[in-house]
Amino acid sequence: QELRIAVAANAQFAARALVKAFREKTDAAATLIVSSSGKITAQVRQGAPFDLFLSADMQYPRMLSEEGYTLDTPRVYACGALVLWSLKERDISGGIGAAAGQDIARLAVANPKTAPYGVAALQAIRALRLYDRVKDKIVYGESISQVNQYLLSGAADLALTAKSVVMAPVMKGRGKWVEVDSRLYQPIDQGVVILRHAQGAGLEKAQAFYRFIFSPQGRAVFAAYGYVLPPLPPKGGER
Amino acid sequence: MIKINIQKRLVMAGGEALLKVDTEISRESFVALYGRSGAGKTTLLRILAGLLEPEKGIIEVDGRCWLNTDRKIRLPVQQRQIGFVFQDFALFPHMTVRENLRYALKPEKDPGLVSRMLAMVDLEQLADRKPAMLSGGQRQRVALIRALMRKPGILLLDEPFSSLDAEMRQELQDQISALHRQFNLTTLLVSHDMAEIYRIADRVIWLDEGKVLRSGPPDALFGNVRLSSKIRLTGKVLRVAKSGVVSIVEVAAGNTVIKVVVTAGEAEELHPGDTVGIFSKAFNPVIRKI
Amino acid sequence: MIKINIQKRLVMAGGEALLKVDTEISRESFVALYGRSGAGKTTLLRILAGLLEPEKGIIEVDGRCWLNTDRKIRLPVQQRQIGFVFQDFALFPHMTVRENLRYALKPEKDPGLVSRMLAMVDLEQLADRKPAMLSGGQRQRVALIRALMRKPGILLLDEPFSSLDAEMRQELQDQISALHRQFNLTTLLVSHDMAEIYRIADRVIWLDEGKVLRSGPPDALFGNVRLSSKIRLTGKVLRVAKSGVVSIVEVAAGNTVIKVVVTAGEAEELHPGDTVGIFSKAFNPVIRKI
Amino acid sequence: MAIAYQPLWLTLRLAVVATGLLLLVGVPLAAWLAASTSRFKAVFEAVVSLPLVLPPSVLGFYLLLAFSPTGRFGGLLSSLFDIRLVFSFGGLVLGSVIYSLPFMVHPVQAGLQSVPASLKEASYTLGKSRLRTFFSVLLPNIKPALLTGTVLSFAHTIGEFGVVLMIGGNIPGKTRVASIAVYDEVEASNYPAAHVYALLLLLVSFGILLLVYTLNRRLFKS
Amino acid sequence: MAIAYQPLWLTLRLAVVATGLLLLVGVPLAAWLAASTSRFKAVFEAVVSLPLVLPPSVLGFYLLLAFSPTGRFGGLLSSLFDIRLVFSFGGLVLGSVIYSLPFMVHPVQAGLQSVPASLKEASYTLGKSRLRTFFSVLLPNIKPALLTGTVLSFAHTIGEFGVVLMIGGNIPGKTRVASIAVYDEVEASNYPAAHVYALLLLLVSFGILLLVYTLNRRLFKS
Ligand SMILES: Nc1ncnc2c1ncn2[C@@H]1O[C@H](COP(=O)(O)OP(=O)(O)OP(=O)(O)O)[C@@H](O)[C@H]1O
Ligand SMILES: Nc1ncnc2c1ncn2[C@@H]1O[C@H](COP(=O)(O)OP(=O)(O)OP(=O)(O)O)[C@@H](O)[C@H]1O
Ligand code: MOO
Ligand SMILES: [Mg+2]
Ligand SMILES: [Mg+2]
Repeated sequence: QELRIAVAANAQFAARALVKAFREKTDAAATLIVSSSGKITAQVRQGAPFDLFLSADMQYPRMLSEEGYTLDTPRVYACGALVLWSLKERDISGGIGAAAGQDIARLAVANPKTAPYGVAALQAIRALRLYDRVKDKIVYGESISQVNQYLLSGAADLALTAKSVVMAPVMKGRGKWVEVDSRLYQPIDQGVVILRHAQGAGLEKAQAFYRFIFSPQGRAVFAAYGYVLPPLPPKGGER
Repeated sequence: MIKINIQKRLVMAGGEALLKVDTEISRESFVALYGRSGAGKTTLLRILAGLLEPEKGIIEVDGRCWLNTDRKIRLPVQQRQIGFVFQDFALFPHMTVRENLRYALKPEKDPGLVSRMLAMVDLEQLADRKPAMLSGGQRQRVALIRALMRKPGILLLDEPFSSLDAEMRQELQDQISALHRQFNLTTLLVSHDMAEIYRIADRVIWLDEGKVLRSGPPDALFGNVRLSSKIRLTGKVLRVAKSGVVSIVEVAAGNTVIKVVVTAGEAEELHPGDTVGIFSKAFNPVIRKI
Repeated sequence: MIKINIQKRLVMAGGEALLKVDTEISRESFVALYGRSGAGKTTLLRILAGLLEPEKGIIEVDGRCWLNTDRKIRLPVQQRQIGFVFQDFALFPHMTVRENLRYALKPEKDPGLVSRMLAMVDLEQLADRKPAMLSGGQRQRVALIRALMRKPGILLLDEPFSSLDAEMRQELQDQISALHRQFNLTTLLVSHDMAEIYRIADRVIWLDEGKVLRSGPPDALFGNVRLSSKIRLTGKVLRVAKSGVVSIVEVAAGNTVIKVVVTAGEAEELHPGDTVGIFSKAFNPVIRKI
Repeated sequence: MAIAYQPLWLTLRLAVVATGLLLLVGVPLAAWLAASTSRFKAVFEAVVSLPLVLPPSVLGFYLLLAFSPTGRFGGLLSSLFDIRLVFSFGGLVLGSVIYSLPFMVHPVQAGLQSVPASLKEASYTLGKSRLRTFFSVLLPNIKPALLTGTVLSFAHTIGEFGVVLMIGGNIPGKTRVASIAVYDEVEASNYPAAHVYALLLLLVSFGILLLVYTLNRRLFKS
Repeated sequence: MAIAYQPLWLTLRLAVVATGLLLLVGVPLAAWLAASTSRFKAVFEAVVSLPLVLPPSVLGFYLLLAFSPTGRFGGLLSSLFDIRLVFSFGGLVLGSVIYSLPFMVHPVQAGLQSVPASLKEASYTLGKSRLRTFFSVLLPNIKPALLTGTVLSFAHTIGEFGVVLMIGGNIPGKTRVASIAVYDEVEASNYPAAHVYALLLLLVSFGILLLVYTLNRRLFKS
């Protein structure tokens, strides 16, 4: 049976590249199941047949691990970076402050309740003391993907999204973006865990993929998608 | 033998009233239910068929209990072996005439019956039509033969001839009479037409406001004096016209208007709308076929 | 004056046939449409009302063109100022009797009319009932007065008396006659009942297989002679019974059964079901109120 | 656990307005379809059902494209009337109406097709116009079908969230309806709050539906 | 751009099976409701509509809890019959049936209520059982309502994705239906693929609906 990897929406582009590279290297196939971290968590609790979970944060995998649905404790595989994105030609070099401008009617942000990138985005806005000036322009997307849809459809003028999105091949050349100063928000640590469902041969495959994530080749993929890489543990992540 | 003893509350034109019928109908008799509109004829038929339940009552057919409200017995409609012709025909709109008939057929019965019945009422050409495409009288005929398809023991007919022309009406009356005898049916017919009742029924139950007013053979009931060469007509006064010293009274009696010469004194007592009897002492009728 | 000249293809019981009517009806006349079931009576009425369009035809009423298929003129039903009583009554099931009547009322008309009409047909007590709770005859009466509510110029009646008992039937016939005169109506009545036609119509159009077979005044058409102090009844032979050297013939005429003594030779020609006329030469009727 | 009641109010408002509009739009459309003898009738009937076969959020996505001020339709509206359909209550209403249209049209059409023609004809002979006949005779005679259409539309608008989520932007007090609020709590694994919201939504809806059905029986009986 | 046809097949299979089951379950339920004179009828009617008022994925969440082998119902099924309803095709079917139930029950009930009582009575007097009468007389006379119920259920099952996503788990070849596939492409901002899927879904559904409506007209005419 194929390896089933549940992945949070923002990491799907990097994960796809990872699966491709993994297949080229080991000839082992893996299936991605893209969903929100919240849904995946709910499903895993009810016995979803997923082997590996690449979450958008540390909170969900930690919960699962505490409740005994995982084989180990979560480990950070990448740290997300926040970017400000615009389709139109406009000056956004000044960062989020551009959202306060007259020409901006709508700023799309992920819902902090359901998406870690939303939490980070609001932290940044607040840190810049912009909240009161832009709060009436904010529209909330259920996930990073919906934030992207708001921007790409023209419904929103600006969006705060994940850097991994704008680095994805499908987004090449679509508008312009600037990185949000990473000091304005808490790092978006994204964790991975092997789930209890992985057993026997499945477990071996899951472990192989897990190792691949932390291999130099795997790390290079995440780097290419704009993630900040966590420091390698002293013993190289072998388990 | 059918024993009926039922009670049901009805709201009649004249306020609430009780439909209360206690009567016996002998097997193989042809009974007409007669009475004013709203007297309870349809209701009685529906109770017999099991489509309506009386508040209280017993129905026994050939010793078998069909209904006993006290003992909470109620034989389902399906097992009563009846044929019912509804006042509104109740043909199945999604089936053709033939399908309506075939549906009524018992599985074991011969399918040729459908064609024979269709031929009997002169509807072969319309066999593949839906009821919506039929005239009123055609629908009535279909409803009639559909009720006969199962050769029921008791046939309940709710004004089955009301939309038929005289000729067709007579033809069907004869056919029902024949079938009634042929299949040893017990037939109950709701009808407003005295002549019709006279022709085919051997007993009349005259309902009025839910009660049996009178019952018996038609000629006894309709109170005709059977005296040869004597005539007694009832009718309504249409007009009273002075004509010299006498007056001419026009009376509508059945299908005829009769003019009667009366004296001025007699005329004063007569007004349009009065119901009158016309008698004749010296009447020498001549009969001629037309 | 109503001029009708229409053609419409119908599928009759005997195969396809053409409904082809070319006739004139004078204003304020009372015309009966007579004919076998399926002859096209309802269809003709519906064409007049504008509910059905003939393939080809012209209808002109008082010089105004209601229909001209060549010139593609077709006056909407609503503007034809007609009253129509449907064979299936077509009462609005969601409205009470009173609401059905009120709906028909023109806005400017006096609302007292509803009560007066209800009283006329003896239905005041049932005014607040839904049609489903009425007997067949009660429904028919509601349909009839509903059609009269608008005091239409032309009244189209499709067997409006078929489910009524003799008494109610006669009463309503009289009332319609009266209304017909009072409001200068032109009335077209579909009926199977010769006696009924004789009583209230002054002209008959006899349809057969879609064609006008005959038309004219009822007595000419049905061959009645009106002579004062002379009686001529039409009726049906019920029974012919030998009684010694003579035979007694029972004839159903209207609501009466008459017995006539005939000779053995005469009796041979008479069979049950025959339509006969009864004449009297020496008839000295006595009239008495009852 | 703080429960915000605002989304609930918003939902009820949305459901009432959308159902009202659906009655206004769907009933005439159903009447037209029921009466139509056009050769293309089947095509129109199929088109009415189409909004259903797209997943709500995908439909929402396309509506977003259409309504967005940079889109054609949205641009036109925005420049001509200064109406913005995205991220506004108006947009939610329009989106819900489009998505729930088949729930109103189909039952009502089926109901109209079952009314005996003679009732309509009788009304015409009584001099009543087509419009008057439609309202006074046809509609009252398809009460069960109208009720079905109304209940389905109403309930569906309450529960619908894919379209609403997409074109609404989840703005508190403006476009965050109850369905989105429950969804958010489930997504956030905040199950106790989700349970409370869901229960509230169920209770309120159940109350309304019960009222509707009970009233309906009463009215029917009299 | 590789288009996987498997989700489309899966969707059609799901829609056909669910609609079939809905006919089996919904029509008798509708018949019972139409005939019932129970005082609690309004309560049952309201309950039937309730699945609608919860957002699909929230309903899906509760179904997930109910169906899961650790839940009561799911545990019973799993221990007694070894049936697993979560993350399986069977679960999708059951979820869709529950969610689409009102779309079948309500129109059919409304249809049955409009059939004149005399038709049923006539069939009884012809000696036909209630069951025979129901199938031979009542059902054929509510064809428009049955069609409405079938089309709404079918289309809704095709487009439904909230429940299916939640209890199905989006597993390729097993529970990834077309609606989820389109949704995934939209989520991945892979719009060209989304357009193709959406168009395909629309075309196939349109084709099926058109066929249904055209056949319906044919059958009606004859
Ligand atoms: N909608 C229709 N389409 C085609 N033919 C029809 C339609 N309705 C009735 N017919 C046929 O037209 C003929 C005339 O029907 P119509 O209803 O006018 O008869 P009628 O004279 O009123 O009969 P009845 O006295 O039985 O009511 C009948 O043979 C009938 O089968
Ligand atoms: N469902 C009902 N519930 C209560 N009363 C009813 C119902 N149906 C009819 N009635 C009333 O019961 C009385 C008898 O009705 P029924 O139908 O038996 O009369 P009928 O003798 O058949 O008259 P007709 O000759 O007019 O058909 C009428 O006054 C009618 O108003
Ligand atoms: O990757 Mo997410 O769903 O935006 O948390
Ligand atoms: Mg009756
Ligand atoms: Mg007729």
